Amino acid sequence: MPASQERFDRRRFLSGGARTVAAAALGGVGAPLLLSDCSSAPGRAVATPGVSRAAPRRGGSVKIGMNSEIDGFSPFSDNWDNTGLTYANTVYDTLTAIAADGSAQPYLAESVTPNGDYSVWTITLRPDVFFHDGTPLDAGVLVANFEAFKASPLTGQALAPVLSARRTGHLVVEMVCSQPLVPFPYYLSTQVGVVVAPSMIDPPAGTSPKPVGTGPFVYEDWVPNSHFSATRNPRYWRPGLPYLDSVTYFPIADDGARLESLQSGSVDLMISTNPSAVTTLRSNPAYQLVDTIHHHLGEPDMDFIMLNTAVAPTDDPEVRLALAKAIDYEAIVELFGGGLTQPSSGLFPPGSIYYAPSSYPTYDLAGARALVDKARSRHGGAISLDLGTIPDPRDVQATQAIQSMWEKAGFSVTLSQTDQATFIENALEGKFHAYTWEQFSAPDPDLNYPWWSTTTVGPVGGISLNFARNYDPEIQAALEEGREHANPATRIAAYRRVNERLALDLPYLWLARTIWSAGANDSVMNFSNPTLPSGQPAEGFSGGVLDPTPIWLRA
Amino acid sequence: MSPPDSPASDEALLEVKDLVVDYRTRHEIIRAVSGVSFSISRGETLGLVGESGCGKSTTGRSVTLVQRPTSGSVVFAGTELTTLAPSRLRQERTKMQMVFQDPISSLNPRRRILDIVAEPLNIWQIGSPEDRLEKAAQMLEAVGMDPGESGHRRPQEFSGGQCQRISIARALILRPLLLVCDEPVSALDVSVQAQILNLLHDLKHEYSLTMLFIAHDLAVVKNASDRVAVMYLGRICEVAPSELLYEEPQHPYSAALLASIPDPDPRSLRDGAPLTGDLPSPADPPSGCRFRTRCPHAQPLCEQVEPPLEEIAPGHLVACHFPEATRHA
Amino acid sequence: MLGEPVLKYLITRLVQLVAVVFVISVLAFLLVHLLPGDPSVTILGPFDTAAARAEVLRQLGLDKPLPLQYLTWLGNVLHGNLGESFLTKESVSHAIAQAFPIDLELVVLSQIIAFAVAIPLAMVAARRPNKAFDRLSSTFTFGLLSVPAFILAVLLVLVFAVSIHAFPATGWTNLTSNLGQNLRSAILPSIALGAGSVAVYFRLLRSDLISTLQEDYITMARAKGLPTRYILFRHALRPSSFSLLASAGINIGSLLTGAFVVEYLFQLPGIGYQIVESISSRDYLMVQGMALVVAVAFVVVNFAVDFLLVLLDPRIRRA
Amino acid sequence: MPDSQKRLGPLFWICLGFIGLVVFGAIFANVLPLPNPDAQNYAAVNAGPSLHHLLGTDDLGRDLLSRIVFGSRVSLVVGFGGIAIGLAIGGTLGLVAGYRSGALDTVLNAGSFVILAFPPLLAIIVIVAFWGRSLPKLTLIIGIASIPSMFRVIRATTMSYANRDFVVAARALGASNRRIIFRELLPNVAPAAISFALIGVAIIVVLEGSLAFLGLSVALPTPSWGNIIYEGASNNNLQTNPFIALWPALAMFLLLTSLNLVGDRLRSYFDVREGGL
Amino acid sequence: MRRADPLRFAPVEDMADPLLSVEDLRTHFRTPAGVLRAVDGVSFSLDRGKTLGIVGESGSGKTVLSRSVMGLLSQSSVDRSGRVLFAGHDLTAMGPRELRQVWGTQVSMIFQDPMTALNPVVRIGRQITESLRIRAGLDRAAARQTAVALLASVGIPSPERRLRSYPHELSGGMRQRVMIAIALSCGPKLVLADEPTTGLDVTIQAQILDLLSSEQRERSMAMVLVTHDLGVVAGRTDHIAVMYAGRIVESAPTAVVFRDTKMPYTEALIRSIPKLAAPSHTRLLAIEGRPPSLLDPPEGCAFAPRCPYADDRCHREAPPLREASPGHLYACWNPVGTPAAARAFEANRQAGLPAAVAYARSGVAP
Repeated sequence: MPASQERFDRRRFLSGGARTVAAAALGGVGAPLLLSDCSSAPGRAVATPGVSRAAPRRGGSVKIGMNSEIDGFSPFSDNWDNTGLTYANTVYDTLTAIAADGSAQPYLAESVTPNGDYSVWTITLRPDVFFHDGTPLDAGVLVANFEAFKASPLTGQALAPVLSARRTGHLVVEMVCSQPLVPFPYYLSTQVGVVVAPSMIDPPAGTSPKPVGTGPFVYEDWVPNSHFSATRNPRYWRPGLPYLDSVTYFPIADDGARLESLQSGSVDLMISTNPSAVTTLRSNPAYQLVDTIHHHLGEPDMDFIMLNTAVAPTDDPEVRLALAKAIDYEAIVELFGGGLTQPSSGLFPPGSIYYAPSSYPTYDLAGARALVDKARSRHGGAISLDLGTIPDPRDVQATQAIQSMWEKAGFSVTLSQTDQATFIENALEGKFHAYTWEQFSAPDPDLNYPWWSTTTVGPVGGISLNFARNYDPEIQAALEEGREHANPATRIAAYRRVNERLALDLPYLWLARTIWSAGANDSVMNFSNPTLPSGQPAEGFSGGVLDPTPIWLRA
Repeated sequence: MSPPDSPASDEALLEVKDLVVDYRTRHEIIRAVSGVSFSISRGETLGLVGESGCGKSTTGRSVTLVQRPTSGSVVFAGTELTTLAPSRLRQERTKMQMVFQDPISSLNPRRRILDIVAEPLNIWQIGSPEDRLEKAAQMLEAVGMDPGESGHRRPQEFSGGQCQRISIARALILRPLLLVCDEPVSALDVSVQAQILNLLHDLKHEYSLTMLFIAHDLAVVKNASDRVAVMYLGRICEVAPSELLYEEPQHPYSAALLASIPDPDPRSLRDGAPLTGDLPSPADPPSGCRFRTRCPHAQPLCEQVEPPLEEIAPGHLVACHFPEATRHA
Repeated sequence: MLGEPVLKYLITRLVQLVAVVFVISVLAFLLVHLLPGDPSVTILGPFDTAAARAEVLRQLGLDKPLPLQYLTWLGNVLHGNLGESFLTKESVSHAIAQAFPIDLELVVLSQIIAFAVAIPLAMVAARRPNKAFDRLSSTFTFGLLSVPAFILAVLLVLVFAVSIHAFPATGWTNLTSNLGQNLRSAILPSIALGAGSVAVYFRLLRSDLISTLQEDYITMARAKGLPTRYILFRHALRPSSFSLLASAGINIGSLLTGAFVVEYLFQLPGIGYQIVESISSRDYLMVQGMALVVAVAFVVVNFAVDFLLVLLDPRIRRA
Repeated sequence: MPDSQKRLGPLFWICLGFIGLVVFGAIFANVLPLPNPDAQNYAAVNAGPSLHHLLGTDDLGRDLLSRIVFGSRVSLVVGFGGIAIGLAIGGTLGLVAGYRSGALDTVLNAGSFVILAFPPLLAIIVIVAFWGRSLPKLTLIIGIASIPSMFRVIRATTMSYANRDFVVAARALGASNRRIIFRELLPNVAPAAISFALIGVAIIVVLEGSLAFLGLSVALPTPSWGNIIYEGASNNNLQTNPFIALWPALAMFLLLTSLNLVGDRLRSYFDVREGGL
Repeated sequence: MRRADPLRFAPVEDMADPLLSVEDLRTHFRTPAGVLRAVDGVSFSLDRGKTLGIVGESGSGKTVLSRSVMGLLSQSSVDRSGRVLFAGHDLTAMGPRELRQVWGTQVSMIFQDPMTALNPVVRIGRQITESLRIRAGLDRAAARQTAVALLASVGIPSPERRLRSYPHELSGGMRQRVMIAIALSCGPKLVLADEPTTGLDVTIQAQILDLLSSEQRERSMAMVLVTHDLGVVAGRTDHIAVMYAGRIVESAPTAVVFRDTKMPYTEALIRSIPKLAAPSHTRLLAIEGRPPSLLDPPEGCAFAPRCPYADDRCHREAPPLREASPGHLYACWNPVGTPAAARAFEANRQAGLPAAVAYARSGVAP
């Protein structure tokens, strides 16, 4: 499972959890209109922001404000969040990419084909592709990459269902899985789908490897927390691309500062999860804005409260139900989502092929109070719990509101703020009652398998990838079904079942989906309009990941 | 040979021998006092005179061990002070008190003067608190202050002379045997100076005090003392009964000091050239006789041999190769 | 010009200061290791398993006893090797070389700005203490003190970057690459960083100046018929600046790490920013290296201040 | 009684009145007719000043006046409490070091240097990680952090008195060191210490805000001036509702200015050197 | 700001006498406690090349007088009235810019404590040359040369080297010499020396006073020597003015002051000094009490509360300055040696007045 965990940054920290790569829907199922996917500013319905039909202009340089910084460029040892994947889109290529219809399509690979039961996958590489250092891309390199992924403590876990890779031709590699792995092509669109040059695979100890990939730009300079810049790859295998001479990324952790950087001209393009970016830029004709309010390919990022089902009092299903009923979801969306979106009742937004109404509770203060009153006797009086977050002002504000709501229902709630490392460790080891969390963005639901599976539940004190420690065999069965069955209808039914079980188990209290936005000044063209080598459109901006390949600057 | 009104006996109350005091600054050691010996009999007042920087104040402080001497002995009323344990020393110190030059700085500006005077009694827990204040009031009265009117005020509301009276009262409240007066009048106006000198004179009799009277003004010292020791650059260069010293100074330095005193009577202009030049640095004193660099009579011998302090007449000691008497002879 | 005693004094100071650095390195080492959690958490993220964690710790050498780890680190440091970041694999000394010039420039500029505001205000205020101008400047500097850096930074950006585009809102241009851009990127953060110091410096200098102006040598200078401005600058300022300088020296420590807020808001990858980031990710070697740099910088600056005081106040040379 | 001819002036009393008002509010916040500072009213979010909410509401619809009055508790306790700790420990050490000098002084001085040179954020983060973030703990941490600067100021002031004749006189009278330090030196050092401490209170009140920025201040939703200002400066609030940050900053500014003025006046009132000509 | 026109001063030889004429000078400080009358109607004049000694205890207003004459008291809380005519120019009517043209070049000042009056952090050299450069307009080299010559003339050995010294590197006597050099640097016609030897040892005091006298003679400067020590002014002044409580109470040619003392205060000053010639333990004549508060001076003669010769009138009515002989003024109802004084003393002694008792104890009788 190619996943990457978000690195510390104060502001975007809701998630201590995992973030999977570029969102997409299951291949071949549903073909949502890409263009209607993105909300557009009122009055500018004709011209879609981030998409340009005009003839591109070569040259120029773009400054992009990112929301976080990466640990490094190694796909094997570094955790990549949306910034890492954006950087990867800059210097590397992935074997597959998500098309505008949500399917995973070959990208650096010429083809990715399964055997009959989807347990063996054959990857054929494109000919005449060279890394930035001149090394040719071939099957040997791909196998070496795979072995590095498997050997790494970081990505080895994610690739657990894939057993081995074998070179079967100059450009052909065969991958063998332990079980049918239907969504395998989606995996290849994420961090583990990145192919790097042999020189990076076994770098001498103690050096931060400089990225050498096949991507559209060549690494130029990286100063952590300052900037990363790359210049046009003149030998890029996609003819005519990219358009820009160079691109420079600036990690700007503070949402406000990032927005101000765009407004003051310090950057040309920036991304954000803060609704204020949307509300500020939407009405201003000097800026272009792309956001994911209506995006529904794959699974979106969710903002939620994660409850620990293994410790008192949140191990009590009635307590969890009371907590869920006590939250005024409308108010939360209004206060913290800028009123841009709707409350969620589950993993998938309306419009997604996986969406179905669930029995997730609605706001019902009286009901919550009744449950609390009932539960009190079992808990020996007052039910007190701690609501934890990281010191991010939005989260802190949100937790204050939720605390107030829960206390109205009769809970006694303390708030705690913990720094990043401790926060994750506590989540892993089950040392929490309720944590604010942001997670689950994935092109295919299967990529979230480890977070929900019973196989990853560990004891309190031990490590558990299923942070909420929600042990539900029905979910496990549905996850296996979704992984092994190729029939879209079966898969849809399986994941709807997962969603419904989560609404009953209540390990997660859904607050709202995360809204990503990309704002740019009016000279940056085409920043949400990637294409596939076949020429068909790829999925536009989602999950905070940009692709610099199609971007060009207006004169 | 003591003046008629001095009840001095031959018994020495204080005996100082080979007193050496070094000051350690950040990067050098300055020998402020360099082997000084003298004794004071009970009831006697010894005047210690010299220019600033000659070590006279340091000597005064070392005698009471407020400043620890580097070496030498200080025997007070038969007790060797330099080897005493700190607690014993604190006890012993109560029998010897000091009056300082700067009347303002020697009083804590934040305390009422009645408390300041009663402080020694408080330290030693003598009597009840009421008794202490009563005694302090009496002491203030004894030094010519009105305790009722001024006892509750703070030092800055008083003139220098009054402050000096207060500090004398504080010094005497424990009935010490020895009073070390470190330039007690040099910061005062002449009219007040006279008040304090008269007061000290009166108190000396009233309390049968023995005094070490340190000053740079020869006329003042003469007025106050039975015997005078002249110090120069950390050493004593002449000791004599006051009258004798003024009539027949033997050391050229004593003579020069006398000649420098401005006389308020314009008709009697003194002869004798005042000294030229400055005091050499005590960190690096001249070889031989320390005074030779400024001495009008210096000879080659003075550069090589340091003259010892020798008795040239009964009670008259001089450290000079060529004292006045021999030169005129 | 400086005598041997002064050199001796300065050398003694230097030895003391080196000892201070050593103690700080021990403390920093202990403290950062005391923190719950370890780097494996951030390295592995959610893919943490007991075995993977042990493996990561072994790779990083964190499975060894603490004293051994410290000695290894110290040995490396003495050989000029500060180690490398657990996360980015970047060498710590390289990270410091990138980050430190930023702080250096920020601190220097902020102090110049603070001095540039505080000194003239104090000089005018001290001439007529407790009169209108004095009161006004006192109030003004307290106003600066009451506006925390995080709000001042935002206000500055809104006014000078967003509204009038005079300065960039974020980012840093290196001094060596473009001086003009560098100053443009440094000026707003420096103001935000230096504003708080103004009140302290103003007060110190004002009260010292007031007492200096009552000194006889100022009356003497007036009696010579020297112009007022000349007297203020040539006679009054220097003897009044000692506690100001000493306090500025002491201030360095908190400025270097206190710059965190400013660096965060302006996205300047300085020491303050890096140290907080590294603490959060338990990047021990990075934290230790940065703490060491802060301590060394503090020590060097205070040594320089001592030296400056020796130059400014000839009396120290003898005392 | 200090010089009765000196006057404190009306401004002094105005400022003292303001300080008194703040302290009164902090002590009696519970019984004052104020809305609950934590009560959220989503119908009146970011409301401007009105009769209902004299200073308006914040982004969760909480009454700002009430939050500021309750928030003053934290700021005052941290500010004065922290300085009191710094003064008690740093001041005592400073007195001893300034009086005795020598090896003890060298060690204490080096110790203060170590604390000053140590990256404060690292220390605070570690301590908070271990200890949690209650108000008393926060006060203690800040108090400890203020020890070195208190120590240095008091030490320097003490040294300027330690060699005066009245100290020598006390020694000559046989006073113990403890007595000299507390009876002779302390009353003289106190005014400078108090004046410096007032600035220290100001700095700490602001510092508490910076700690809120790092999430290291008192646990929310307990208001403090620092975290109200911080909330007012984050989440775009400065542009949507500047009052959130404005009011507490104004309160802080007025308190600091008042403390400063009161401190200055008191010092010159009690200053023995300024007594007449 | 208005630029002052350059003031014109004739060369000192051509200046008409008197060089300095102070007329009814009053200097009052407004303090929170009330008006402090530090100088309360002082008049005197001084011819060129002459020396006037002003003697008084601390608090008598003598230091304020010298600074007030120069116009150095610029605080807004100071009220000054009367006239100070220097070479025909009224200094009290001048603004700061004009005064600066007078200071240093026409009138200069020597301060009491050279340790505090020399800037501790500025080299001696610059402290001398700055006025030469700024006021006399010399260039760097010329100023330096002049400074060396000045230092040599005030008796400082190796003046070249001393220019690079800081004040603390010099002894007290050397510092006072430097201060004299500074005061003399721009060739003033009048020097106001405020207690120039108070902090110095007797041996050095004599040197400095001699130096001042010789410099004064050579440059035919006028000098005002302010001191509390009659001994200092006795041999070195032409005229003495005794101040008490902000006023001049006796003023006469030096010899006359000592020979024909009129004012009991002057007498007390002279006789309170210990005499070398007198035997040890001679009881001194002490003036009881302390000077009156200048905030609230007594109604009659300010000295009356301490005066052994005071009678009712003295307490009621302030005596005017009267002339005893040409140039000898005094302010007393019962001058020393008159029968009135003797009568009053006897009455006071019998009434047990401390002042009279103290006089009696020290064997003084009118």
